[in-house]
Amino acid sequence: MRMLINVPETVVADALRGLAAAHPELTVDVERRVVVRRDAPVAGKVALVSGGGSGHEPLHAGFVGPGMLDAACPGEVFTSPVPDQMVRAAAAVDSGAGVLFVVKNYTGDVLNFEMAAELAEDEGVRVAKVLVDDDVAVTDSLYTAGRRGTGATLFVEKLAGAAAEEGAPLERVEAVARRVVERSRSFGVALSACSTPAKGGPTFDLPPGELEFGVGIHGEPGRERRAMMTSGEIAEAAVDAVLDDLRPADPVLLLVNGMGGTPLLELYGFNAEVRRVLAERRVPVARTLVGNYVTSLDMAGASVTLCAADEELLRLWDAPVRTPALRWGR
Amino acid sequence: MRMLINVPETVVADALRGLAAAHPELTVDVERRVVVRRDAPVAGKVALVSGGGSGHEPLHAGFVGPGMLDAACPGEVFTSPVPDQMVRAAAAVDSGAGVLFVVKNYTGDVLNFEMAAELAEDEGVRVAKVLVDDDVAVTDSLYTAGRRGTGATLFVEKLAGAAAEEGAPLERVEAVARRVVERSRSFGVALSACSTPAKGGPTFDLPPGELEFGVGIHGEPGRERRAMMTSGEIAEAAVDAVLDDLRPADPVLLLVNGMGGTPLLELYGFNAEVRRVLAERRVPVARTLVGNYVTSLDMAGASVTLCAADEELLRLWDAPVRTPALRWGR
Amino acid sequence: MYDGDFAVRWMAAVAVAVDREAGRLTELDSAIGDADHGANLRRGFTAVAEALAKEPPATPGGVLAAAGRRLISTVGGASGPLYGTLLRRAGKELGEEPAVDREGLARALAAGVAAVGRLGGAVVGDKTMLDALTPAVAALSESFAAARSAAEEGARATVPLRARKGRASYLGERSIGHQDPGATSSALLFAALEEVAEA
Amino acid sequence: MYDGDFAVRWMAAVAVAVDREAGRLTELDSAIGDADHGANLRRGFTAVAEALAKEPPATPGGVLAAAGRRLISTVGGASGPLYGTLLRRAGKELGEEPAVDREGLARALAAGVAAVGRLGGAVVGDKTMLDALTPAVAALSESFAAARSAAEEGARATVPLRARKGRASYLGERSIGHQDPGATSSALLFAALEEVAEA
Ligand SMILES: Nc1ncnc2c1ncn2[C@@H]1O[C@H](COP(=O)(O)OP(=O)(O)O)[C@@H](O)[C@H]1O
Ligand SMILES: Nc1ncnc2c1ncn2[C@@H]1O[C@H](COP(=O)(O)OP(=O)(O)O)[C@@H](O)[C@H]1O
Ligand SMILES: [Mg+2]
Ligand SMILES: [Mg+2]
Ligand SMILES: [Mg+2]
Ligand SMILES: [Mg+2]
Repeated sequence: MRMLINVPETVVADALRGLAAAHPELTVDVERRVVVRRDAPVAGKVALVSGGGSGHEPLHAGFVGPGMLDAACPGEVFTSPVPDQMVRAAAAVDSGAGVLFVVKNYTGDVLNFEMAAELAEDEGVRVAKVLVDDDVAVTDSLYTAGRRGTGATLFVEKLAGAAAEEGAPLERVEAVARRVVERSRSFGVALSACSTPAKGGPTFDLPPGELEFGVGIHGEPGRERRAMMTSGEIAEAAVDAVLDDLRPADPVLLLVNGMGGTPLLELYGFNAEVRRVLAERRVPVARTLVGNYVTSLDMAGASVTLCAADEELLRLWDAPVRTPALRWGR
Repeated sequence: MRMLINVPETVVADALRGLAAAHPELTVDVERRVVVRRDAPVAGKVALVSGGGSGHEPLHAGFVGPGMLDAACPGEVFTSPVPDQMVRAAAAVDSGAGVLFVVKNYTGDVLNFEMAAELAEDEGVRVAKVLVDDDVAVTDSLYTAGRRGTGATLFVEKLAGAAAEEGAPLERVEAVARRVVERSRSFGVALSACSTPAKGGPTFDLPPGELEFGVGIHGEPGRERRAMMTSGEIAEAAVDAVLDDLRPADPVLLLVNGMGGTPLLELYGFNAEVRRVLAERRVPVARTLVGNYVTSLDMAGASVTLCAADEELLRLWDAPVRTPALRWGR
Repeated sequence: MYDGDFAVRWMAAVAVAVDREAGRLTELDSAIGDADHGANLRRGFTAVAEALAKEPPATPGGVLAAAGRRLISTVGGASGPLYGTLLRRAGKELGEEPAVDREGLARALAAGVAAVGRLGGAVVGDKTMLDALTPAVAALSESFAAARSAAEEGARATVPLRARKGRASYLGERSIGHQDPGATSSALLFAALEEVAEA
Repeated sequence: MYDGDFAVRWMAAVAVAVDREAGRLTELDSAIGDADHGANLRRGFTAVAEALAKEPPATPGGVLAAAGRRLISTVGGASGPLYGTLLRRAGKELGEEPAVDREGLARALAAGVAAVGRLGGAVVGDKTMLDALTPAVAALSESFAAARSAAEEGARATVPLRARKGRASYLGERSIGHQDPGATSSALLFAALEEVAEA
């Protein structure tokens, strides 16, 4: 497998060096793997800390900055970070107003963030946690580790981040985050496997003419394999899977997310089909974001995330954000 | 080949529908393939029009908006647009202050924009043209169609766009664009071929353990094939190829550009190496942009573009921009 | 003598040939270009055939000029303006004549080829469509068959050449050993011409 | 009786085994997970072996607790906290004793396994490391060899199971037919233990 890397062992450290070089507005501790907005801790502000395995860029480090995360903890590729990182991040960003951990629902992330929360609280930091579990592909969640956290993470980080930036106290910020989780659902497909540096090649073989249906963002196979579908058919299946679980009473925020290897040209075309289907299902769309935001290295494929946005969430969405990967408003 | 498309024939139209749905701040004529900033023509402002084959997204349509392009004309995949599109775009954005065509140096783009300029002038629009030719991989340009236009296109569109937004007259805007071209050079490598919808598969075969050295952005093979190199070695080769041609007296703008299929994780790691090499060569970096901006569908690989930025260019770089793909400042 | 209807049938035959050979043209373009030449010409000549079927101009000059304009506004790429100019210029050269003989057609196409040379700045030997077009129009004063085989011969002769114009020139030495897609499609133009003339 | 030095050698043997088998573990994880289990444990046990080589605690309890802490702060993923808790809990259970017999080791590890169950919420049959760990600690009161073979048997027995915990559970039916990577690495732990004990 050909990758633009030095050696598999240093990919995360190399990326953090490159992130630091490109973004002077971030403080990057390459050694300890913590990315912090430069002006942290912001007096009186609740801080948001997230993290997870690397390989999903720009998530999470690309979302550090005013209006979104205060710190991110990147783990090894597809491996949740260790508690030490989160404790250090919490200490670096806590102004005394408390810290919200945004955790994607994977066993590894959950366990490591839990340990970190205990340790941080021992050090006197008030910690709240929100678990993101939006992936409707995982249906029988009683018999699994629960629904996975995928695209909705972006919504949680943006909306709770905006609430924190407005000065909301920890309980409010946590409540916003929870509301976003409750109101968000995702579904994804993969048209190819991704290649991890550790494995040095594709994480699974996909026979020609097939696709993986209902995938996560870790290069794992999907819930089922299906015969290749058109963009329009995939949009129908994905939107309907989401709407089966989420009957939005409000206009939605729509994220049409690329897994990394699908060209933007195709992603925009897919957005057209998703919008067509949503219109047919009479779901009004308030805001749309199209791009590679929650990726799975070079996996080809896409996911659809909807968040039923009440007026407050819409206002928080439109609030200014200033991070490497998401940026608007003042 | 698995692609997230309906049929190859409609990929560009589908993408434009999706672009329109995601970006109400753009006016998208899907039928005629012209993307215009909604508030065009802006009274008294020189207008920038660019365009080229599709498959390089976000270039150019993703750069339409205040502070950058007034209109973009997307052609078929890897096929320059036709003169009708450019004439229509010019008519839509000309406020009377004139129009600058930003043209990448490919035979097709050059010929079609030339025809368009004649036709637009016949209709009373003042047209200036700037040819972007930054790719140093094309060395013996006397015996070729000249150097290709690649990453520097982003610099030209941003910097000339900022000059136009400030109210500079056509001659000034054109002069800025020319200065950027003179001061910008690029070099790229590919770690995989891309797959075009028309071909339905990779545009060339790359044996394992090799890379294409000195590639453009159209899925064509490079100048030579080399044994696979590390990220650090590629950075050295690319930076040195650029510095052979461009001896920057000023701090540079640096674009570390992904070709589409290389994960952001790798791209940031590559940026670390590029910065290391630039530091070793004593070239100070004023600003850095890392991401997939001038792509070649799903090609894996990256390019390095440097622009020697004098004070005016630096000021224009920092000026506000508000487009789908590039956005900062007010 | 060849009239407007003949020119329409020529263009229709080119559309059929290009459609049939689109895969091969794209394959050739994928080796030393960007894998779109087949799709480009198919799009263009389909549009030409449709337009001519709907509103066929009366004269051969009118037909070729209309075909050229249509190519320019539907193809894009390098081949759009170049083939467009070839036909538009040839059409203008033929003027309002209701019909033309083979000699006249050869002269008009020669003017078109010269315009292609001026527009693209290429000369014979640069591994472009000119390598097929130039010998073909020269041979056309002899016969349709001679033109066709000269074009095919010219296309084949591009294989050992190093490209100096167009996208293939970026490949330098690596362009050697591949047949130029534009020269190949030019040969289709003259094969279609012979076919329609002999029919 | 097994002392601190014995525990250090055990952990070093695990590090060697995990390093040797990393490819296989990753391969198994790639079938029903995210292809990192080998790299995860290699990173973790390399760090453990290094730390213990530098500053070896005097007691077996101290060694296991230190190893567990080191795993927690270097591995990440699901296996980091789980294996970390296994060893940390077992180490705490052993307390300050300078040496311990096989029975005592079995009791301490049983406490560790129970803690893993509480932390991860899995039970035997969920296709996790518990499927190897649980029978192995039970058999350890018999002999090191029995523990090793029970672990290996337990790991093999995960093949026909449908995963209900961890990442493999997302695959539902598709997790059937693959051996669980965590159960496989657990078997390496007990193979290393037997190896060091018999040496
Ligand atoms: N300057 C030129 N003069 C004449 N013919 C050219 C020139 N540049 C390119 N061509 C022809 O155009 C062909 C390529 O056409 P096409 O693939 O449709 O356009 P593009 O190169 O823009 O993708 C080449 O094979 C060559 O024959
Ligand atoms: N809830 C759990 N309880 C016990 N063991 C678990 C649990 N979840 C996962 N595991 C074990 O962890 C192994 C995966 O470890 P690893 O690949 O290192 O972490 P991750 O799944 O985070 O990538 C699985 O094979 C399984 O044995
Ligand atoms: Mg993992
Ligand atoms: Mg082309
Ligand atoms: Mg071409
Ligand atoms: Mg794993």
